[in-house]
Amino acid sequence: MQMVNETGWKPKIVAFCCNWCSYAGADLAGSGRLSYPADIKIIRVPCSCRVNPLFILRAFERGADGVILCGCHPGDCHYTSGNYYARRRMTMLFSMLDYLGIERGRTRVEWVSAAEGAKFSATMNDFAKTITELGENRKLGDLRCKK
Amino acid sequence: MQKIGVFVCWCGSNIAATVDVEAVAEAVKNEPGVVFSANYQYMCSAAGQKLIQDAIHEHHLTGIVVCSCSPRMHEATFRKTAESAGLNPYMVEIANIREQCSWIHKDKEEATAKAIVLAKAAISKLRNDTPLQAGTSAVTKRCLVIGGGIAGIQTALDVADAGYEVDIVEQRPTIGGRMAQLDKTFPTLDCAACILTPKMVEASQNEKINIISYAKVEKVSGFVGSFKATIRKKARFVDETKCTGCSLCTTKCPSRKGKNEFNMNLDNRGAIYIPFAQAIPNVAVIDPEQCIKLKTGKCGLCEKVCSAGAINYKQEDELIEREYGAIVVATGFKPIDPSPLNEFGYADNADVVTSLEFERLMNAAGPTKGTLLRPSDGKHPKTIVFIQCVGSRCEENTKRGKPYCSKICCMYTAKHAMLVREKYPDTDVHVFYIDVRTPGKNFDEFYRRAAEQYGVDYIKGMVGKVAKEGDKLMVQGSDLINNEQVHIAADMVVLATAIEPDPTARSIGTMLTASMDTNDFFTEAHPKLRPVESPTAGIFLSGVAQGPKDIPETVAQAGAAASKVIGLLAKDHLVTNPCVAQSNELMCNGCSQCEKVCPYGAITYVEKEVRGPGVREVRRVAQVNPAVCQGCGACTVTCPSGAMDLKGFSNKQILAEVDAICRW
Amino acid sequence: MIYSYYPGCTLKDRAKQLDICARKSAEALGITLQELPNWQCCGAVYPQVTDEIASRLSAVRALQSAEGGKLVTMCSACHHVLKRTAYDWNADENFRTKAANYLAEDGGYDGATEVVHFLEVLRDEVGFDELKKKVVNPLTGRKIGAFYGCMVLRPGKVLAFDDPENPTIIEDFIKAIGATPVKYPYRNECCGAYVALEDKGSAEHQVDRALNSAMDAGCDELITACPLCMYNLVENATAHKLPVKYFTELLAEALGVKEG
Amino acid sequence: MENNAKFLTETALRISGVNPRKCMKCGKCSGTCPNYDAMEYHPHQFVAMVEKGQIEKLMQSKSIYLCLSCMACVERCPRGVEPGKLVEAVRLMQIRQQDKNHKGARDIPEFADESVPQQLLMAAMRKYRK
Repeated sequence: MQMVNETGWKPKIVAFCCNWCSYAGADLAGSGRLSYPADIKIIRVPCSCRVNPLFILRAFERGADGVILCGCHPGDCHYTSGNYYARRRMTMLFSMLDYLGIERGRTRVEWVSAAEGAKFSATMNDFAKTITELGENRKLGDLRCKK
Repeated sequence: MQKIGVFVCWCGSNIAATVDVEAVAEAVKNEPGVVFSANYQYMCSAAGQKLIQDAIHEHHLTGIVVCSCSPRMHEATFRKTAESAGLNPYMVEIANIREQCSWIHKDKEEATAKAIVLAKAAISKLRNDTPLQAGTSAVTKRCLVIGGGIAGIQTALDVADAGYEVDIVEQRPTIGGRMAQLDKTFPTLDCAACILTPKMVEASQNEKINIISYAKVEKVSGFVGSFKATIRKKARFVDETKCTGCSLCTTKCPSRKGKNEFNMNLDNRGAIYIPFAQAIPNVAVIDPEQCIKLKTGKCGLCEKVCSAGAINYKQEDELIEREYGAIVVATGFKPIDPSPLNEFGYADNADVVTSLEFERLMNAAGPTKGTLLRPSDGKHPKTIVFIQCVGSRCEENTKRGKPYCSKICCMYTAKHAMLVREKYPDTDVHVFYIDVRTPGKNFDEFYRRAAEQYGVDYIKGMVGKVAKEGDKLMVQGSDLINNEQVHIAADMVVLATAIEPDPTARSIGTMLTASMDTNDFFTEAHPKLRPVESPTAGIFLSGVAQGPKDIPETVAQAGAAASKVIGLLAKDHLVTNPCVAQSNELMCNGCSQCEKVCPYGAITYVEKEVRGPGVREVRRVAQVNPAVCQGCGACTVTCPSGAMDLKGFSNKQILAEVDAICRW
Repeated sequence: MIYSYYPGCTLKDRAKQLDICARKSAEALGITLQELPNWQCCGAVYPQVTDEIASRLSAVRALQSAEGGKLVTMCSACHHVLKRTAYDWNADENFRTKAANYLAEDGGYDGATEVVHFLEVLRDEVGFDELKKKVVNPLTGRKIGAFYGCMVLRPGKVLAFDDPENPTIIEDFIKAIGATPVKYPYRNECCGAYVALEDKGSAEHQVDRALNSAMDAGCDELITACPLCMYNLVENATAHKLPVKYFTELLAEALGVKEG
Repeated sequence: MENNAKFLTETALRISGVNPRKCMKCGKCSGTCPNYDAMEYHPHQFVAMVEKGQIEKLMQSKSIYLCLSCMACVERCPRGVEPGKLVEAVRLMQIRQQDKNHKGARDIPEFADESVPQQLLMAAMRKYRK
């Protein structure tokens, strides 16, 4: 299954997943054979609070159409409070990105526990659908990087 | 330039059925740095690992990428493989092409394309990997137990049993804690002192256990394996080595105004006292607030009667500094003060008592010598009303009480009711309850026995008002089953008050950087899988400090905490996770932001000479203690100057992955 | 000290003593109570539902008229209505918006008026220790019980008058005027309130219980701040009778400014 | 729940601001109510019955005029449910209907004598009619 719009364009989506909850949730989605689009590629980070806003800016600069950050549920962070930091940072960043013309729908924070394989898959399907509907991201892209 | 080998696993048909593994191996062959690529049926098998090791030797590889299952499955395996072939184990990256690819996609072309991208991302990350060395730190083989109740005693006994030294620091003059104040224990009704005091004696006689009573932990620094604690042992004005515990002084002391804390202030004690007959250490202590000699300089009677010459009015606080490998928090609880809930009349009536006060009134060593007499006039109560859930299960963030269930009240109320009915069959006993919660071995049977065999009147409802009228307490409450309001003329009212963490818990938590919940209970590292450890390495939790518990649960947890301590102290060195934060001193501007976000207190600031191109000055810079850092990375993002980075997940590594995935 | 003063209807008629003695005592204590011009009835009961806007308007007008200063009340019911309305104005945006629309023509209200009961003035502004010094005729030996009733205490979060389950302000007042306060458990319970109009039996039940409780504890007399409590305690007592006075009457007596 | 009951429930919840789901069914409101014996439905039943949509029974009951509005149940509820507000809401829902005043100004003179304070009359008017 892949998301394709009428012109045959396929989105590029980066998912940052914390090692303890969401990455394990993705593994669980895999072992449960709960599919989601191949356009989503996961980057493993120790904690959602490791995700520097710069990483997300870089992704858009290099041609990503959507970025999603997944962490442990509030209160469940392996490092006690990392997801709270992430949540606050992303709130700031996303409003700035919105100001820069990158639609709110292109960025998202989700809490997925290690037990929520189904939620991981559903979240990714939904996010991919949103990005496909939004179409190609033309803002922030660095043309020099284009092949 | 690195020499990278890429190994694509088939995982039988798990990967190979959906991903063209040969195409993947082929596609990455020309990636910068890649000098070797191969595919094999089972990379994790002995043969597969040998294939990797041979390639490392043959092609002088500096790093490997394994395209296989989740790193959560076999990263450790392949790191060991690499290490045995002489490669740094942290020069291994895994591309997860099973859980994240072959298992969730059906179209082979699409899955193969994705697998190639994942492999390339891993290669890009590996190009930025640097060899990491896991550090080691020494372990001091001594344990500190804060709190000498049943939880602390049990943990200490179990740790000492394994051969390690344990210090118990207890704030009161004796160990024993709350359990020592109890009369009988549910559901077996054995006497608390009979089962506790032998344990106290055992602790005092154990060579490995050192009891530091009448003391508090004042400061803690260091980290797992090597904590340093400062303990203030308060002056008790009695030489512990000389006092024989004969208690002659306590009977002669003319001051009688001090409230007897052990009896919940229901009677008075002398200024020099031994909390109770089985106290450990069995040594007297002088309360400086009450002592006539210490306050006025006159008296000195205790010194005169002490044949051992143990009294020392000039004794001063003593500071003890000691190192520990592990710290156990066993700070216990206290009942809340029900005065603010004065619809129950506690503040105005001596005969409205808390359950712990009731324990003392029933106890043979209590103020009434075990005969149940009410405090106001010393008469036998003929009607007793018990009220459950006083200050428990209240709306959060209100003054009404605690939001949690205190867990032990249903059972001890059943116990009290049963004991009263057994000793004084002519006494009527009513219990107002919201729910009776009895999940525990033989607990519900116990409660039913109270109702069925002992005729305790259980009323489903709550009391709204307790008012003194003559020498009676008029109890007005609801009986929801009968749908009526009941009015009971009682002689005594017993409040099953909520329990809360000991007031010292919060400051101890702060001192240890151990996290606590909003109710000041210590938080466990994982609510299910690591229930006796604090998220802060080297700190362990025992007993009610972590949450309400009865005695069997407390003892079980105390033992579990001990086994974790033993597991730690059994090691000579701790291998530390090398994926920790590191500060670039040249870039650090000394702003302290990272220090504030670190949940472990791993970052400190030092004045240091910084040398670099064109720089040579003494500056305030951040320093990460790699033994304490857990590698979450919160500091790396907070750092405004980009000085802080996380080894193994560095900015460069993650950006390389982003670039590889997003390549136009 | 100058305060705006809201006496309320009952104090102009059935509870004149509550008002007169308050004014005289205030004068003796160097407090000026400036009666609000053209005040209207507070509404007597506070409507406990969110969509009753109009019935709270006269209270808002009183707050508006006090122009952001401290507004002193004497009657428990008026205090209750004004205090809760002032709280709503600041806490409930829906109420504020709608009420502001009604008041638009009479000028706005900025939410700054602070409603204080005269007892709070005595405790927090004058101070009971200072009050004690000004007593010329201490009521030594008199055993007096406080009847708080409901209105000044509950809900404690909004009224913030005293501990709703264990209030001490009137007892401290009684001490300050030289008498002996007697605590009894029913001092913060209901007098029967307006239900007396329809169900006299119910009011009698409440009053008898309260008086029984007070006498059992050893009270010789009671004081209150509420004309409705006064009415019920006096008119609906069947089993026992106790003299009941307004607190300001005893205050005036102690300060030596009471007529006759 | 039939439509009318549903509408009534929603109205009661909206105007009272009470959330009956917070109730843990301890019965402290009814344990504290000073006028319990006079009432057909008791404070805890108001909470339970509103939650179950049985408001019409409450509206027909004399109990809504017997609540003293003393707020003891509001103050003492451990869960912050505030049953007294619900009684007030149901009473208002009843008297706000056409011709449903419980008592009118006409009923007053026979009661009022010179001892009755204005406060009481005013309060009764507010409680008994719209």
